[in-house]
Amino acid sequence: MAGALSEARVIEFEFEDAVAAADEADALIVDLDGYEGPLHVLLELARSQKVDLIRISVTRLADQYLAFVRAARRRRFILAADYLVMAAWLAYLKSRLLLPKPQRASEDEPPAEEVAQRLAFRLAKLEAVRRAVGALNSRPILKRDVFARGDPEALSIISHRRLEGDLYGLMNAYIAQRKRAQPRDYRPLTCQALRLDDARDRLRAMLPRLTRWTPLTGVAPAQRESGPTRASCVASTLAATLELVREGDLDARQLDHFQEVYLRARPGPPTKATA
Amino acid sequence: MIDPSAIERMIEALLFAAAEPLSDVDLAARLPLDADVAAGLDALRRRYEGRGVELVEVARRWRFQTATDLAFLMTVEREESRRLSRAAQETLAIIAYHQPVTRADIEAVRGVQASRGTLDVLLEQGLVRMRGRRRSPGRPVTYGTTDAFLEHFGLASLADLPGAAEMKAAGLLSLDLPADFQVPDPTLARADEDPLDDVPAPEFHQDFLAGGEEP
Amino acid sequence: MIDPSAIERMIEALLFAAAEPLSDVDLAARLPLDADVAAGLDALRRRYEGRGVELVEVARRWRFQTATDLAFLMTVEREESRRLSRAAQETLAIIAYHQPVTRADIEAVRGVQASRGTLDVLLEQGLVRMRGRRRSPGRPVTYGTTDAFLEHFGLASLADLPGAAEMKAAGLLSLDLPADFQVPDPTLARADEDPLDDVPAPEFHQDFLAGGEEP
Repeated sequence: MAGALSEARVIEFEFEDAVAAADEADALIVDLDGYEGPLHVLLELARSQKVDLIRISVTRLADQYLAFVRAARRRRFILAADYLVMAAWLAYLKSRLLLPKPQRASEDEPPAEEVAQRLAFRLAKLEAVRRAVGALNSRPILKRDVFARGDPEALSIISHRRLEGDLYGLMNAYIAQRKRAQPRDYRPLTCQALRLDDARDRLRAMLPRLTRWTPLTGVAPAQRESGPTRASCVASTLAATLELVREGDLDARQLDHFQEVYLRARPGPPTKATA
Repeated sequence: MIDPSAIERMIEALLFAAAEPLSDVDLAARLPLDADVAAGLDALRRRYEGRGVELVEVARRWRFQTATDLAFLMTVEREESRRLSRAAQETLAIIAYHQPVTRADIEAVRGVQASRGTLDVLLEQGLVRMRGRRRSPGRPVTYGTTDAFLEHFGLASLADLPGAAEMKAAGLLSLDLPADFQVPDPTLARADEDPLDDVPAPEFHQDFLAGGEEP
Repeated sequence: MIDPSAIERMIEALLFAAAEPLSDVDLAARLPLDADVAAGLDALRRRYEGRGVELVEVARRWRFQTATDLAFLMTVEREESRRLSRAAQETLAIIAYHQPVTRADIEAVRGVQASRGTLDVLLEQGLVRMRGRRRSPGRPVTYGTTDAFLEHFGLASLADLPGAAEMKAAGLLSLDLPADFQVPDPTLARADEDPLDDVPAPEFHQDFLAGGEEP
């Protein structure tokens, strides 16, 4: 995929196209929330070509899409991975469409034109679905456009409709009970971490005793039967150490990676920093 | 001035869709400002005179109601509801997935005593049948689903009963279920069941009558 | 022979009083034996044409409903709560026009994984149901629309889906087939689906081997 992207950079697209595409991309990103995935964005871009979707220029569509991705990047808009995968794929497809045809057709890859055609067809299908949504929504919808009898007299005159395979109801009934049957002894997790505030208060209280270099592991509280784990004690104490160092009450040193950290109170009156 | 027949149409639609009878004031509030409500109501009343549905005034409110001479059509023989009660639906679901199950099994999953009615209703509707007897003390009767059950739910076979994967797909398996949660496969018959046929018929009836709810 | 206008009156009364649409069969069951239901319905439909209330066919059943152009009056009765998300609407459209479809089919058309809250919302609202299983590896569950779907959108049958003919002609209803490939008709069961109501025909195995749709 990375190779495909670098290939794409080699190919430049026409300037006007680029400007138009960038404007369009900016507009798209503004309401990206309304789009569900790369295919929906592609469809929106393809529509702007104002031709039958089956006849769109896929190379131009690729340019439009890459401009969209660049615009997103420029605006520091985080695109989901599938948008980037689509970008890489389109860049690759475009390069295959533009580069001279290899002498021998590749065996494991269908011709680029066919792939492009298939993409166009997929977009046409998605467009058809969109139109179908529109067509359905313009139907006279019950309780929106048309209304049935508000006060039926005979609730018992009901249709002999065969109960439609209400498997959903059956599944629902099953799961509802299995859930009930699951043991329900919910135990809230006791806080397993040494709170940073506590660690800092504790360390500050220990300052008078830290007159010489003392290893962090010796300063951190030992693990008890219950309560925070040893790792949390050490981590929180280290964090507290760094804060006190910043406040000028403590010195800390470490000779090498993974070596013990030593702490020592800085000589002089404590600054009495308040949180 | 609006066409009086347009107002008549509007009143017709409003009265039809309203959940309760509407007064002149109610109607006027929902009609164009200069609508002649009284004239519209009168035209409508005359239009429906002698039809299967008539416009009547009750306590200064208007409503459509079926002609009194057709009341005999409305007295519907109490049709047996085809919808299963919640308890029946739940019991049916357990039998479907866990079959063959005994009454005690059902109660264990449901966490409540099976009321005599629910299982009987399912048996009566032919959705559930007695399948055999568990090879365990007391040799309790086991239950399973019928062909009518498959038909009712549009299943070709028990193998088509949606499993855990479909339940998950349908959004039914929430995260608070344990990781090892399983939905049994009803096509895998348990080995500890005797066919019901082995049991002499007379005993069967006795057992059935005696077979109380006690596990 | 009973006076046809008497039958018309009775049908009028029944449909007005009923809580939900009634089929020809439902009506016939409540009418005198020799009643010509179809003629009565036709006369009634013509009588109400252009009125504030109209007779329409939905899901092969009949109901009175208010005229579409009077929707603006129904501020009290309108229900806005059932608005579906865009994803759910697209999913519903795919299921309606392409049915029977599997979840994978839906995802292929939309190019995104079906998220929680689309298919299950449709199932819960009863617009969509599980129809059967595709005869392909894994036997995935197929989905289709319900009568409630037809009633919601005021469609007499699936054949009345708007624009379906044009989409079909353009090959857009095919599931991953070339444009010139023969496309399925949603009113007919797909050849590679086990009809839920039928026992698989003896040709089942042949069908299974021949009817591959994967390219």
